[in-house]
Amino acid sequence: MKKLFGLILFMGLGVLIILALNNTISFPKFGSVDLSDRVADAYLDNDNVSEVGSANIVTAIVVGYRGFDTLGEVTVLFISALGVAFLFSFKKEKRLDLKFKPNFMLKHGSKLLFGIMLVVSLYIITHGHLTPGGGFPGGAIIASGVLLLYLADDKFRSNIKGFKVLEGVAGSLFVIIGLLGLILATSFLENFIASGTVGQLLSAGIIPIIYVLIGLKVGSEIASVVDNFLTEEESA
Amino acid sequence: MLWFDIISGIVGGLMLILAFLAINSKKLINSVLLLSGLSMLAVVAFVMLKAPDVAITEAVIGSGLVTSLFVFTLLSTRKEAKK
Amino acid sequence: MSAVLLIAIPLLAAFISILFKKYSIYLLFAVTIFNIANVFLATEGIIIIGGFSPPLGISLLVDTYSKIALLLVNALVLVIAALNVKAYPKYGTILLLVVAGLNGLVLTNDLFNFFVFLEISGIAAYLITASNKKPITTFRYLVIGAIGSSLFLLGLIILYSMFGTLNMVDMIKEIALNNNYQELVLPFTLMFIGLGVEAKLLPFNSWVKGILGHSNTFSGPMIASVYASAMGFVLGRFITNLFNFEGMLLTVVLVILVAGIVLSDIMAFASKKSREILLFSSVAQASMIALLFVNGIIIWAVYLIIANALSKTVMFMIINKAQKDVGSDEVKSLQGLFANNLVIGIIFTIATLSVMGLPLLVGFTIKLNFLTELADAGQIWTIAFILIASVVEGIYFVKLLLKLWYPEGNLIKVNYHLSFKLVFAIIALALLTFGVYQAPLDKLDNTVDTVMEVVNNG
Amino acid sequence: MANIEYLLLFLVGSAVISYFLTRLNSFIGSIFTIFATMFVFVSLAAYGFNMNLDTTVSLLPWFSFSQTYLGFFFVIIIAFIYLMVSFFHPYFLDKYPYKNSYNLLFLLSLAGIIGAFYTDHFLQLFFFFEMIIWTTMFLIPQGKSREAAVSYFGFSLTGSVALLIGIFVIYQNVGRFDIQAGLAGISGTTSVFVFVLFMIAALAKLGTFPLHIWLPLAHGNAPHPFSPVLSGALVKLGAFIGILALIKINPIGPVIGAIDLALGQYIIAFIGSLSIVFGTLMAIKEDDAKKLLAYSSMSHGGYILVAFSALNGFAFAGGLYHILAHALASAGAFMAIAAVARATGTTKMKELGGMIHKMPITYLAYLIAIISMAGIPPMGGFISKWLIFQAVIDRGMILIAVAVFFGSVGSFLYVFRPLAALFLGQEFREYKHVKEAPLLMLIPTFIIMGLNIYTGVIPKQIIDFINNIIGENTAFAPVVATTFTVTATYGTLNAGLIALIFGVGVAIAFIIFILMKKSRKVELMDTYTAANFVHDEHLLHYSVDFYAPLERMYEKQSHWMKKFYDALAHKVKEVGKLAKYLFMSNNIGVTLIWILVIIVLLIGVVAL
Amino acid sequence: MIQYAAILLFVLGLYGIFISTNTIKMLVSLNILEIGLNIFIISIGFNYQGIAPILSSVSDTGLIYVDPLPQALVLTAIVIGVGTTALGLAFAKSIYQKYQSFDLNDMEESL
Repeated sequence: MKKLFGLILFMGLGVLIILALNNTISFPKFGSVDLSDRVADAYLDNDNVSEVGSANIVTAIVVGYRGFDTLGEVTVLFISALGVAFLFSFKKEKRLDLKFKPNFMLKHGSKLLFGIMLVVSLYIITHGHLTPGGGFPGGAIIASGVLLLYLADDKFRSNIKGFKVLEGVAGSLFVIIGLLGLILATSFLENFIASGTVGQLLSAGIIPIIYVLIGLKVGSEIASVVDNFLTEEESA
Repeated sequence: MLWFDIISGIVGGLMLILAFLAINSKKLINSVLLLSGLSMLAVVAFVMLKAPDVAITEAVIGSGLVTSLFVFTLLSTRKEAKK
Repeated sequence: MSAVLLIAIPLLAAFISILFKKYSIYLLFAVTIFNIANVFLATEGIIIIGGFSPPLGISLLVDTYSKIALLLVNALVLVIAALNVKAYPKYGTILLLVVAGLNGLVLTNDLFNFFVFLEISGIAAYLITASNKKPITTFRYLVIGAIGSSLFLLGLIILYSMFGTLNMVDMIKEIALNNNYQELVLPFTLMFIGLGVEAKLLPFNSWVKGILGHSNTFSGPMIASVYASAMGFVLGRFITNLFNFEGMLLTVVLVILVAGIVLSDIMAFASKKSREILLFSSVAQASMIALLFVNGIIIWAVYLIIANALSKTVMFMIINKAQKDVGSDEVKSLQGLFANNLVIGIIFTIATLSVMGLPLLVGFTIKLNFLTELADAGQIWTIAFILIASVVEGIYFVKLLLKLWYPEGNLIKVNYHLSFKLVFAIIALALLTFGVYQAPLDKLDNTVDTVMEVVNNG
Repeated sequence: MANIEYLLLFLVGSAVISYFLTRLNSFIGSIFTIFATMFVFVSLAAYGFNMNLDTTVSLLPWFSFSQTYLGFFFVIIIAFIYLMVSFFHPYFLDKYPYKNSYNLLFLLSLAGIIGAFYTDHFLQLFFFFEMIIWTTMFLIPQGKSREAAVSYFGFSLTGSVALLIGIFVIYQNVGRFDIQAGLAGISGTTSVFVFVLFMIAALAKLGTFPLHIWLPLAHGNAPHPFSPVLSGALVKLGAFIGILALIKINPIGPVIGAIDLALGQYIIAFIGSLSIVFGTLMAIKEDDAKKLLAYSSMSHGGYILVAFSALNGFAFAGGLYHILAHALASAGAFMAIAAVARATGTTKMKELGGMIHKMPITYLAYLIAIISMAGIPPMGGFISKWLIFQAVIDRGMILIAVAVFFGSVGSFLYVFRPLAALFLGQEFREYKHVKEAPLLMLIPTFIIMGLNIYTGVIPKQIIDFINNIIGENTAFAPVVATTFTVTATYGTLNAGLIALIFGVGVAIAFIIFILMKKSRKVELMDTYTAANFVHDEHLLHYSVDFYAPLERMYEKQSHWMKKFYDALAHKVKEVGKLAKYLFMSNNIGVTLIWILVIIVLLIGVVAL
Repeated sequence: MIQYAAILLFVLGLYGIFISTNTIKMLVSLNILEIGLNIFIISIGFNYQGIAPILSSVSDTGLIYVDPLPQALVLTAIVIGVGTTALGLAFAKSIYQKYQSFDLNDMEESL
C-alpha cells in the first residue's frame, strides 16, 4: 500500500516538475539549446581555445576554467577514501576471503592484464586534453586493474601505505601547482606554462600535468577504497 | 531527430523499468546488478547526448567501480548472514 | 594576501597530513591560526581563480560579511579542536578538510563550486558525526544530506539553463534583467530545500535529532555551532542576494520558518533529555536566523549567528562532557551537576540566559533590536509568534537550569578540565560584555549592512 | 549621589561586592547588603519626593530616565520593603544552597526595580522587567520548591511577553518607544489591542484571577525573607502596568450606560472582583500560613484592579493607598511568619501554636499587619478600602460591590487563623526553646508596625502625595484631606478619631486583662474530652479543619484552575511529541514527504 | 524524451529512498537519483544539430557544439557521487557489523 501510494505521489512530483519546466519560458526546450546566451559560448570561442590550448573543451573546462571545482572534487574523493579507511580501521585485519581457488592462468594472466590496463590508463590520462577521457576515467582504470589483482588472487594485498603516499603527494602537488600559478602568474591555478599548439600532445600548459596528478590521485584513492572494502576484522 | 527521439524514448523507458525493478527487487544482489545495468544504459544515453567524456567516466566509475563496491559490501557480510 | 589561500592552505595541509598522521592536529592548529591572520590581511573584492575573468572561470568573493564568517568558523574550529585534542586526536585531517570546505562555502562566488564545497563539508560532517558511534544516525544524515545536495544541484542546473551562467554575481544581474519571479519559484524552492537540509530548517532536518542527540564534546559543538554558523552565513547570502523571496514563495517560507521556531521550542519543551533540549533550541535558532535574513535584518542576523555559535559551543560541550561522565543525558540523572562545578554552572547559565534573550547579555540586545526592525517592517504577527515561542523556550530552559543547579539525592561528579573552564569563561565574559557595552557592535553595524557589497556596487 | 544612573551602577557594583563578601562570611555580606539598600533608599527618599533626582545619563548611553510622581510612589514603597527585608538576611542566608548569590540577586533585582519605574522608554521598561524576573527567578528556588520558580517564571514571562508585544504594537503605530508619547499616540482598535496585552501583563504580575496559580506556589515556597518582597513589592509591578492600561490607554469601547463605565474597565473590575472572591475562598481553607497570605495577596490584587478600573478620583487614590497599605501589611505579616519559621522551621498551621509566649513582638507585628489587611481601623487598609467602597458604590457597580464586601468580610475569616494557630493556643513541646527574634530582625518589625498605624491614623501626607499623582496622570479631582481626615462622596472619614476611640478601647481591654488575669497555663495533654484522655496533641489544635464544612463544599472545585494550566502544559507537551513524530522521525521517508509537500505546494500553487 | 526520463529517474530515486528501509536499497536508490540528475544535467546542454565539444583543429568554424559546461559539471558530479556512495556503503557495513542486518527496521534501539 505504502509502495503504491509512494509511487503515485513521487511520480506526481516528477510530472509536476516536468510541467513546471515546460511552463518556464526561459528554460530552453530539449534539443534546441542556444549557446549564444550562455557562458559556454565563450569556451568554444577560438581565441579562448587557443589560449587554453586544449582541443577537448570539456577537459579545458574541467581542468582549466573550473580547475578549482576539480580540486574540490578530488578532495571529496580524498575525504571519502579517508572516511572509508577511518571506518574500517581495525586492530587486526585480514583479506576478505572470496572463497574460490584461482588457477595459474588467472593468477598470471591478471598480472599481464594489469600491465595492459596501466598502459591504457596512462594513455587516456595523458591524452585527456585531446580525446575523451582524462584523469578520472584513467585513474579509475588504474583502480580497476588493482581490483582485478585482488579478485584474481585471494592472498593479494596491495601496499596501502604506498597508495597513501601517492595520494598525499599527488594532492599536494596539485595544490602546489595552483600556488605556483598564484606566485608565477596572477591567480591560483593559473596556467604558467606556454599553451603550445592545440591538438598536440605537449600542449595546453598545465592541463596535462594536472590531469596526470588527478589520474594518480583518483587511482590511488579508489584503489585504497577497494582495498578497504576487501578487508575485514580478523575474528580471533 | 525522429530516430533520436524514438531511441532515446526506448532507452529512457528501459532505464525507468530497470530503476523500478532495482528498487523493488527482493534480493539485494539483484538490485545492485540492475543498478549496474541502469548505469550501462546511462552510458548509452550519454553517448547519444554527445558527451563522450562523461560516458567513459560513467562506464568506468559508475557501472564498474560502484557496482564492485556494492558487491564487496554484500560479499563481506554474506557468510555472517548465513549464521 | 589572496583569500584563495584560506582554502588552498588547509587543502595542502590535509594532503600532506596523511603522510604524517601524528602531527595532523598540530598542522590544523597552525593552519587555523594562519587563516585567522589571513582573514585580516586578505584583500576584499572578487578573487579570480585560474586566470579567467568571472563568468568564465570560478571566482571568490571577499567582503566584510564573509570575513566575519571566516573568522568565526576558523576560530571556533581551533577552539573546539584544541579542547578535544586529548579525547579525539585522530580528526586532524578531517578538520583541515572541514576548514577548507566551510571556508570555500563562505567564499565562493560560483554556484556549482558552492555545491562542491557543500559536498566536501557534508562528507566531513558525516565523518565527524561518526565519532558518535551511532552509525545508523550518521547513515540517515548521509542519505538526507545527499538528497538535499542533489535537490540543490537540480535547482542550480535549472538556473544555469535559464540564465546561462553559474557565477553568482552574474546570475543576480541576469535575474534582475529577466524580472519574472514566477519562473524562479521552482529552482529557488529546490535550492532552498537543499540548503535547508544542511542549515537544519524545520521540515527538512530530521537528521538533527539523531546526530546532535547522540553527540559528544567534539561532534556536538562542531555541528551545532561551526556548521550551523557557516550554513547560517551562507543561507543569508543566498536569501538576501539570490532568492529575494517574493509573493507566495515568501509567504510559504515565512510560514515554514515561523512554524520552525514555534514547533522546535515546543518540541524542546516536550523533551526530557538535555541534549535534545539543546538541539531543538538550536533548530529554533537556525529558523530564527533564516527568518531574519528573509526579512532583510542582516546585521542582527549576523550577531545572532555569532552569539548562538558561542553559546551553543559552551552548552553542548558542558552537557556532552557531563553525559560522557555520567552515562546518561536525561535531565533527571544530571540533577545537581553544577553543585560541584560552580564556575561551569555560572558559565552555562550565562550562555542559556543569553540564548533566552535576558537582559545584561548579548542575546537580549540582539533580540530587542531585531524585534524592533521586524516591527518596522510591519511583521507584528511574526513578533507575536516569536515571543510566544520565547515563553516556551524560557520555561524549558529555566526548568533545565534549576534541575542542573539543585541536586536531588546523590551528587554526581563530573570533572571539567581547566582549559574548558578558561575558554568557556572567556566566551561567557564576551556574552556579558557585549550585552552591556554595545559600542563595538554599533561600529560593525555600518560595515555589514549589505551581504554582497560587490553586487550593490556595480 | 542623587543620580539614578549612579544609583543603578552603585547597586550593580555593590551586588558584585556583596557576592564576594557573602562568600567570605554570610553575616558580613548581609550587613553590607543592608547598608547598600539603606543608602539607595535614603538617596531616593531624600531627593525623590521633590522630584530632585538627577536623571541625566552619561555612563549608560542606552538608557534615559525621567521621574514621575507615579513612578516614585512605587519605587519608594518597594525600596522600603527591600530595606526592611534586608535586615532579615543575616539570619536566613546560611540555610540556602547558594547563599553567595542571594545578596547579589537581591541587589540586582532592586536595581531592576528602580530602573523600571524611572525609565521613560518602553524597551528599557521591558529590559528592567526581564531583569527583575530572572534575578528573582533564581532567588525563589533557594526556598522549598523548584516547581514554584518555574511557575513564577512562566507566568511572569507570559506577562512580560504580552507587554512586549503590546510595546511593539504601540511602536508600529506611533513610531517611537517613548512611554508617554506612545501611550498617548494610540487610539481605536489598536488601543483595545494594547489594552488587552497590557492587562495580561498586569494580571500576570499582580497574580490576579486567571493568572494567579504561581502566586501561592511562589509565595509559599520562596525563601522566608523573600516572600515579603514578592508579595509586598514585586506584585506591585503589575499594578503599575495596570494603571498604564486602565488610566492612560483607556480605550474607547462600548459604554455600559447604567454605571457610565467603559466595557474594558468593567471587565477588568469584574476580573478583579472574581479575584477577590477566589482569593478569599482559597485562603480560608489553606493550611500553610504563607500560602494563606499569598491568596490574600491575590484578593488584594483584585481590590487594586477594581480601584483603578472604577475611573474615579477616590477610587484611584484608594487604589494607590491600598498599594501602600497592602505592601506594608503583607510585608509585616510575611516577616512575622518568617521570624516564626526561622525559630520553628515550619509554616504549617497545624504544627504550630502558642508562639505568643515566646515571640510577643512578632505576634504584635503580625496582629497589626492583619488588622490592616482585613481593613479594620485604625490601620491603613481601612482608609484605602473605605475609599474604594465609596467609589464602587458611587459608580453603582452592584455586583462588584458585593464581591468587595464579601472580600472584606472574608478576610476577617482567614487572617486571624494564622494568628490563632501560630501565636495563640497551647504551646507545642518541641518549641520550648524558641526565643524571640534577634534585635536586628525586630528593627524592621517595629518600623513596619509603626508605619501600619501611621498610614491608618494620619492620611494627610500620603493623600497629598497621591493628589500629585492624580494631577499628573488623570483629570480627576484631588481628594480632600486634613491631618486626620479624608473626605469622599459619602462623607468624611476621621481616621484620627477612630484611632483614638480604638486606642482607648484597646487600652481599656488591656487594663481589664491585666487586672483580672485569671488564666492558668495548661499543658497540651492536660485535658480530656468526654472522659477520655487525649493521646494525640495535634488533633486538638483548633486551627485544624477549622472550616471543614466550607472546605468540603468546594474541595472538588478548588483546583480546576491549576488543573487547567497543568493540562495546558500537558497539551503543549503533546503537541511537541506530535511534532517530533511528524518532523523528527527516524524514518527518512517522513522528511521526504515534507520535501515533496513543499515542492508540490509551491510549484502547484505558484509556478503553474 | 530523455529529459523527462531523467526527471522521472530522479523522482524514482526519491521514491526508492521513501519506501526502503534497507541501507543498501537506499544507496541503490540514491545512485538512481544521481544517474537521473546527471542525465538531466547533460540534457540541458544538448542540441539536435550539435556535435561533441572536441575540436579537431582550431580552424573549424560554423559547427554547432553541445554545451560543454554541463558535461564538465557531470564529470565532477559523478565522482562526488562515488565518494558519497563509498562512504555510505562503509557506514552500511559498520551498521551491519553492529546489528547483523542491513534493514533499519530490525534495529530496535535505532532511535
